[in-house]
Amino acid sequence: MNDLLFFLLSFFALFGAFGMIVLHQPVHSALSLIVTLLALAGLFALLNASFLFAVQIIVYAGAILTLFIFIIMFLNVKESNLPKEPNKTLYLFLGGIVLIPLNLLVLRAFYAMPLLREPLAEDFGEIQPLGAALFTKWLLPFELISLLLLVALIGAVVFARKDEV
Amino acid sequence: MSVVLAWIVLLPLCSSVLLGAMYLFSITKRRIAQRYFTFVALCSPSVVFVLGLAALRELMLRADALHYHAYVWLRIGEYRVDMGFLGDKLSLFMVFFITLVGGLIHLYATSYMNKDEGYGKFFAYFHLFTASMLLLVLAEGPLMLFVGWEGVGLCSYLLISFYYHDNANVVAGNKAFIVNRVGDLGFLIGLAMLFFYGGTYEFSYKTLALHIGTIPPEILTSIAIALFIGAMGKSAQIPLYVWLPDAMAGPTPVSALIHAATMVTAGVYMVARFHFLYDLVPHVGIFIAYIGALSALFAALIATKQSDIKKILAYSTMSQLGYMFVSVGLGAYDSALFHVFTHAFFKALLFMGAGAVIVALHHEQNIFKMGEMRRVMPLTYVTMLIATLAISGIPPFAGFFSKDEILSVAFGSGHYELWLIGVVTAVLTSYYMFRLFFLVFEGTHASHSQARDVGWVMKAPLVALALGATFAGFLGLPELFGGNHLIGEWLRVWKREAFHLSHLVEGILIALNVGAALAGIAIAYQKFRFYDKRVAYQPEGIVYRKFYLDELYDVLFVRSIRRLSRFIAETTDKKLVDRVVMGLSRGFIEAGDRIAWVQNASVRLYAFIMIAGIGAASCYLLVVLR
Amino acid sequence: MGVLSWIIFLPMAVAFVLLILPVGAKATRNGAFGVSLVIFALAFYVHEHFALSAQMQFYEQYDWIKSYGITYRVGVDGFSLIVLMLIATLLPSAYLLLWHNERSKSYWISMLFIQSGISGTLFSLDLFLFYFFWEAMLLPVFMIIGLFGSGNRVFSTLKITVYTIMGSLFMFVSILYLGVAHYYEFGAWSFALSDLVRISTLTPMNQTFLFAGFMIAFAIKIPLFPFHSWLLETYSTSPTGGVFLLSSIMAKLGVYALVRFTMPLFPDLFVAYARFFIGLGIFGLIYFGVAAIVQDNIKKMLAYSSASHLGLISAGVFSLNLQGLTGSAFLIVAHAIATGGLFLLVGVMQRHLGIRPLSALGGIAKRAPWFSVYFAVMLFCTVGIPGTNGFVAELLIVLGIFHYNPYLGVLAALTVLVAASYMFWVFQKAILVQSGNDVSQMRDLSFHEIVGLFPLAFLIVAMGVYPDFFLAKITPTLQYYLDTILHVGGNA
Amino acid sequence: MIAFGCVALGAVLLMLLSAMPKVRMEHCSLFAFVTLLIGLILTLASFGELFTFFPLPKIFHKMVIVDSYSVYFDAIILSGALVTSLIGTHYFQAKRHFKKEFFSLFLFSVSGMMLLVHASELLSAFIALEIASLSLYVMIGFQKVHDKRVEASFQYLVLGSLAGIFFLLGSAFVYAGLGTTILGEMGNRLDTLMGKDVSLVTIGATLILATFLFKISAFPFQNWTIDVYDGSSLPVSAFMAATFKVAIFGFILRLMLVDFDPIRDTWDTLFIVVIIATLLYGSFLAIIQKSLKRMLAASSIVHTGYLLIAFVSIGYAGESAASSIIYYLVAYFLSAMGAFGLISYIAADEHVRVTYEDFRGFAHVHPYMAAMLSVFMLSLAGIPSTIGFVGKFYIFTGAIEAGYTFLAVCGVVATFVSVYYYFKLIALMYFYPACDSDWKDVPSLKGITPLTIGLIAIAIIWGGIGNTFIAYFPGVDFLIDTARLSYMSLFIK
Amino acid sequence: MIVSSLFSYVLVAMLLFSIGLLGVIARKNIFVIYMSIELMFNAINLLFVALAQYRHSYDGQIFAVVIIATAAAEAAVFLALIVVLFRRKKSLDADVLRALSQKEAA
Repeated sequence: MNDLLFFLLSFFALFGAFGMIVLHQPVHSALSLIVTLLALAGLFALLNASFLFAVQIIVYAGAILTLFIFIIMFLNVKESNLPKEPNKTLYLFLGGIVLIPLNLLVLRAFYAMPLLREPLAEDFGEIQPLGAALFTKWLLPFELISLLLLVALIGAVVFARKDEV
Repeated sequence: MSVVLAWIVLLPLCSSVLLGAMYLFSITKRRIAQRYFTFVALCSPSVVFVLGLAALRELMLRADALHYHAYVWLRIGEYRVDMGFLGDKLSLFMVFFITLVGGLIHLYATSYMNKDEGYGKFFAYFHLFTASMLLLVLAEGPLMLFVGWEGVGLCSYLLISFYYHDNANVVAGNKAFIVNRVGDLGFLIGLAMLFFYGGTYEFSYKTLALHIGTIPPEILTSIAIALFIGAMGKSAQIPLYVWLPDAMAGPTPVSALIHAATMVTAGVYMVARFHFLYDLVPHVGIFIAYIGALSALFAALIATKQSDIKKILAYSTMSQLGYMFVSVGLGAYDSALFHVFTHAFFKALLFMGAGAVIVALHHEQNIFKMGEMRRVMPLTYVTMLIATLAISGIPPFAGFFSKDEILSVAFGSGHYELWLIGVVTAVLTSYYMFRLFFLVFEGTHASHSQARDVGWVMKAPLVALALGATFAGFLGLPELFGGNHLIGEWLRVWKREAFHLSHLVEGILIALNVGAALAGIAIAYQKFRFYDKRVAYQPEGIVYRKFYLDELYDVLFVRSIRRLSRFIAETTDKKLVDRVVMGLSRGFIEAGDRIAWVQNASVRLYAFIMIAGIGAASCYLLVVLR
Repeated sequence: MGVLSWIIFLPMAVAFVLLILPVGAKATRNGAFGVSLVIFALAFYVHEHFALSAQMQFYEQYDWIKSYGITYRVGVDGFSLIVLMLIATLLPSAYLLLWHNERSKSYWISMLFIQSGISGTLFSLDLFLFYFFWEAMLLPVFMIIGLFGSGNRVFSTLKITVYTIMGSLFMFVSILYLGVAHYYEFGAWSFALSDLVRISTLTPMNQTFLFAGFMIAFAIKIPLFPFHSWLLETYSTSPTGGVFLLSSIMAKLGVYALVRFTMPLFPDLFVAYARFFIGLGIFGLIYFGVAAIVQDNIKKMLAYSSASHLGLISAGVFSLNLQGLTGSAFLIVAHAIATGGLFLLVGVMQRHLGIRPLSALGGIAKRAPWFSVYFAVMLFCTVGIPGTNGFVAELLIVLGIFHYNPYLGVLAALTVLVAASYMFWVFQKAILVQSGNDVSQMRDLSFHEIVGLFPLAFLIVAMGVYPDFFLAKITPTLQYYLDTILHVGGNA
Repeated sequence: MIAFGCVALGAVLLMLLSAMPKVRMEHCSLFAFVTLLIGLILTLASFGELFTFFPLPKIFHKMVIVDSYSVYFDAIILSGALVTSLIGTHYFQAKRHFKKEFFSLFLFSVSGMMLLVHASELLSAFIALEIASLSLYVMIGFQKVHDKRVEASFQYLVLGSLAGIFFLLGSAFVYAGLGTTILGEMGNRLDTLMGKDVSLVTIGATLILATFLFKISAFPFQNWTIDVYDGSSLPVSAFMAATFKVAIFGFILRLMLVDFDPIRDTWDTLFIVVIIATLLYGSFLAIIQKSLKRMLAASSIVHTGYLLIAFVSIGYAGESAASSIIYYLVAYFLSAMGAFGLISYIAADEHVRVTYEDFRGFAHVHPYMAAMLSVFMLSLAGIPSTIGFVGKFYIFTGAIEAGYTFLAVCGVVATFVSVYYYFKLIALMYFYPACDSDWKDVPSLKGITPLTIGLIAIAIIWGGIGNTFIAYFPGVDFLIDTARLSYMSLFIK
Repeated sequence: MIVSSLFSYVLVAMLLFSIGLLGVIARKNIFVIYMSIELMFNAINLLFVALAQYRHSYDGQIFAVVIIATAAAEAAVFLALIVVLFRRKKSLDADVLRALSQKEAA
């Protein structure tokens, strides 16, 4: 059952990703990206990371991608604004070749890793212990995120604001 | 007392410096009257002459040679070179006639150079020359001799190009200097070899003579030849003679002093000086003798066709020097020096007479434009006649005895071909000398009215020298006339097998010589005695062109070297060496321009490069990790 | 602060002061001249108190960069002494000759800096310090050539700078390598010459590379044969002062450093490659000499001639015997004086007549007798006429090389021809013969020019007539080099 | 760490201040300056002592560390920022485009860099990196009026986040391999793992190194440098050139020296290739530039090459190489800061591209500025009597000590190529007559900026010849010794 | 049991990651470039979460959380920048941004 789910989800994820990079219209690629993200949420669930499952759906599929599409619409991009990409496939091919060694390397490395046998603890993936870890051990990064977001905020303001100069 | 040797050298040096300073002062600041120059110019040589005599007397009184050691010139490790002077018979003999003839020429020059703007400079150079010449002959070791040797070369350069505003003179000067330098190169190499193979604590003739035996013979040969190359340069022997005729561009006193009496005989002196060396390598001596003989013949041949009075004399000098080398080559140093002695007199006399004529004719040097000078300048006529007879070897004039002695040596040594050459040369000599004489003083229809005789200041030295040219020979009467080679005996510091010729043979030889000379005179007489001056003389033929040797030298050395130089400067340096350097840098910059296209601000390209880099790294890791 | 440090730092300090003070060019020049006189006095003091031995004297040492054992240590021995005397004598004369030339303040400031750099290079016994001065010396020269040069000066300035720095950077690597080797062998950092010579761990391979590193630097500075292509442009474009410095001081420092550092650091290689370098030097002697014959630009001609002489000097250095070494030391002085004087005279000529090819000169002797007399003296020294120090030096070198190898000696003897062949020609063309060119603007030397050149002329003659007097203090040092450092007997 | 807190707090405060209308820009810059100054003082308080500790272990759980090493880097970064703000003042006032927020971003990025130096855990390091870079992206693109600015910002953003992603991927692999991301522990676990398969860790570390190479603009990742430096306004480029590299080195050195020490020699070959390529590429591009900014950017690539030489020789001559890196960072920071600062001071209007040609005859109009600029050029070229020379001396010595003589030679070759393009500027400034009209609008030497630049020039000279003659005054030795000290503090257990 | 095997997840993650990279280098469209970057973030998330399960520790998941936040932060800046660029250039083509190329500078 899990296997089937895994196959389906990962198929959707890859399919969506592929569509994202081949489709011409940004809107279409954004939509196919959503497919991927949802599929990934499913995979998170399979890996019993319930919190992330929620976050993925809410933040990514919900917030960020919506923001994308909103921006695209807001800019009302016409066909004329879109770049002509005649030899896209060639680039894809080249990139693929360049990427092979890295993947080989990584996969070979992981293949050597032992499969885990003993079962997981019952409550693994509950939100509560996650929160506990987040606010004890990982407090600093969590706080730093706030700084980061602050910077992003200012940046967005600076860029979006109209110059009066 | 032997400090006098140092003064003999030092005095002319000081006076030359003094004259030079006076000259510079007079041309830059305020004029100094000519008489002051004259005073200095005549004082110092006369004093030097007296000093020379004093030294000679000193030498007579004592047994061994005079030595004076001034200071250590150079000290390298355990080698030491002294600034020292040696006054033995040979050197003082040289000093004697150098100062004598030199002094007379100084006197002559005061009037010859009269009113010349470079008067002071001339005598400065003259004295510098005298100093170097005296250093040359008085030096205690070869190194100091070399100093003087190069010094006289320099002075001859300065004096030849005395009238430097005219290009030809300077060119002649350069030629003289450079050709001499070629000789000096040989001399220097010889010195270096001598230094290391006969290397002694102090580098002087005395010690060298002691150690000379330790040098292996083949080295000795090369040393002897190398040194002789130097002599070739100085004494204008084949093949390094080319500078001498051009050297006549200098004022006549210069030719008289340097290129007739003193400097050119330095080579002979040097060989005599190194007799201890040359005695050990007779085959080199033979070589020298042949070079001498050939030079004598060759020069005499050329002289027969020349028209410039001084050039003729120059060639005759060369051929007389050839005689001398024949005899030194055969080891008869004393007869050679005897000839040097006599030659100094009559050749100086010839030059000065010629100078007088030239002055009288307002610097006309072409003998075919002269003639009938007998009437204009009778005294000069007489003295010139004496000199001409002397050089042609007519008894009882000086040249006869010395030349005859050399010829008899050549005969006695068994080298008959040398003797033959000598005789032939004698014929030619008397021929061209009398050709010159008749053309200048006799002839008909000479077309010059404004010629006037020269002053007494110029004539006095002529007379003095004429006396010398007449009687100097009696210092070396051959045994036939019950003579005793005075000079020979006196100078015979070295052992040599005396060629004992029977009086009969000697008489025959003398007769032959005189006959040869007379024959030459006879030909000249009937050809030129009544030469009509209106007939223009158009020279032609290979002999007149000096066998085209000057041109040959020009092509061989001068042009080829200039071509090589241009090749180096323009091709090798610019196109090869520099191009490599600049090419590298330019190539680097161009390569930079080539690869700059990568920098095209395309995010995707940059990303691609990054990922490609990571891919490459992964490949590397794929290999490295197990 | 010993006398040597004074000699090094006084000009620098004065330069800074003058730089800051709002004084004009004239005051600066007078200041520079005064400093040079003071330096001469100090140098003379050194010479007087110099004990007759091969040891380093007036030795000073301070820590500089402790963490790498870099020290400031200076000293003189006989060889540096003679070079010191040379420089101390040359510079005042040069200043007198350049008196009118440059109206600019920065010119004299640079001159002062250069004087400091020269002395530093001369005295330093720590390789780091040496490199420091060696490079720093370059900047003022760069300035002088670039600012006051003529023609395509910027290009040639950049060229010589990059070229020289290239060489010295290779030397830099060698120095560092030696320092590291010392660190590995003795466990302590040091760049002092006296320490580095004790290194024994270098493989012959490495030694050869390091040797090459040093040699390239010096060969470029000197310059030896293949590394000379900066020479012509630089000499022909740079101003009189620049040429003077390059030809008669920098180049000599190259030879000096060759002896001071390369010889003790790599004695075996020094001996092993002696033949090669003698050959190179003699080749340069002939090559440059021949090339000089057809030069129409008098500066280029002199450039070639000085390159040719430097070939002879370096050949003499490598001749591995006392004659050769002494001769080289002597020729360093002689040639520095003569070429320096010639360049200065040419500078005077150019000041009056502007920059002209040889073919446009002639008949100067008539207008300027003093000029011609000095020119002749310098020229005779260059040609090596007896009675000038040039003769003594060339004689010694020829003897030395002859001692090393007779055939090479014969080649080296060609020097008596080479120089004469072009020098007399240029004398004839430029000075003597009246060739109808208008040289009416030519003036004779002014008073202080005459005064300035007099010491040079005097030295030329004095050293030619009584060389032993001048060699007395240097011979022990050279003997020491040969016996103790190179382990080749002094002579015989 | 207190300094970091101070700076971060200052940044937040400044952000709030800048919202107030009555606060003018001068105030903001002053505020930033004061904040940095306080931070620097706090840092220098503990400068030069040997210590190490984890602040508030209960709360931060060894995610940050404070030791002499990080303090040393703090000092460099803070002084760099300080100098930037000083030499920037004139520029910012001349250019009205700069808003008050700029300074808060500036402070943010400084705090990010400091945090990066202190971070002892990969994730925190990543966030610190992101803070620093994100604020830099914005600072670069701050003046939207220029295409160049925005495009530079965009380029840097895309490539930078790409690099960040590699960092994440790398740390993921490391985590997979080791199960922890805390620096000390990683080292220990790696030691236990030695002999077993550590390929995952190696791959991860390689990817992290890739990020590092990107940030210091080494070979395959260098292209952005020239464009971004060219595109960003001069003080920002100065800031980037001077401080960002320092911060990155601060982190990566710690990582390499403490944790990945056992597997470091895996990369030697890679590094040698990277170094040579970097030197070549930098020299090639620097020598053809006409614009000074681009030249400086390209030459900064070359300087990265030198730094990498020292970096690779750490393995065999650890102490001297590491300290030489630190020293060279200081040297380069001073020289580049001076050069950029002076040019920013000169370039009155930035529509004129600051090219070599613009400087023709500059020395005759503004001798002092020309002198300063020459000093900076000489120091960059590594001519003796400048700090750049001593820096190169240390680096090459370290390389030779480690047995990489070959690399030292490469560095030397690059150096004398660099002599050409640095001296070209000096030649142009001095050897040509002044073309009168050009430099009329150059401000005269007044105000804080020229003073700072002059001080930098003096510091450069002092760093080149400074020695122990003068007691109690920091000279060359002082810098190198403290560098050694900070290096040692890494290994206190 | 494929599912619980780490390898399969890594495989998927790496594939997603590669596709993201391809998007960056192969597409001119700024939007797609950015989406590819997001995609890569997600791939890494997947990796971390898988690792978390593999290691029985929450660290991985927390990494994922942090990464999501970071991605969001970048998204803000990036989108703002895209808006600016589009306003100026009226195009989404990444290749029209050539103001900084060497050709421009030279």
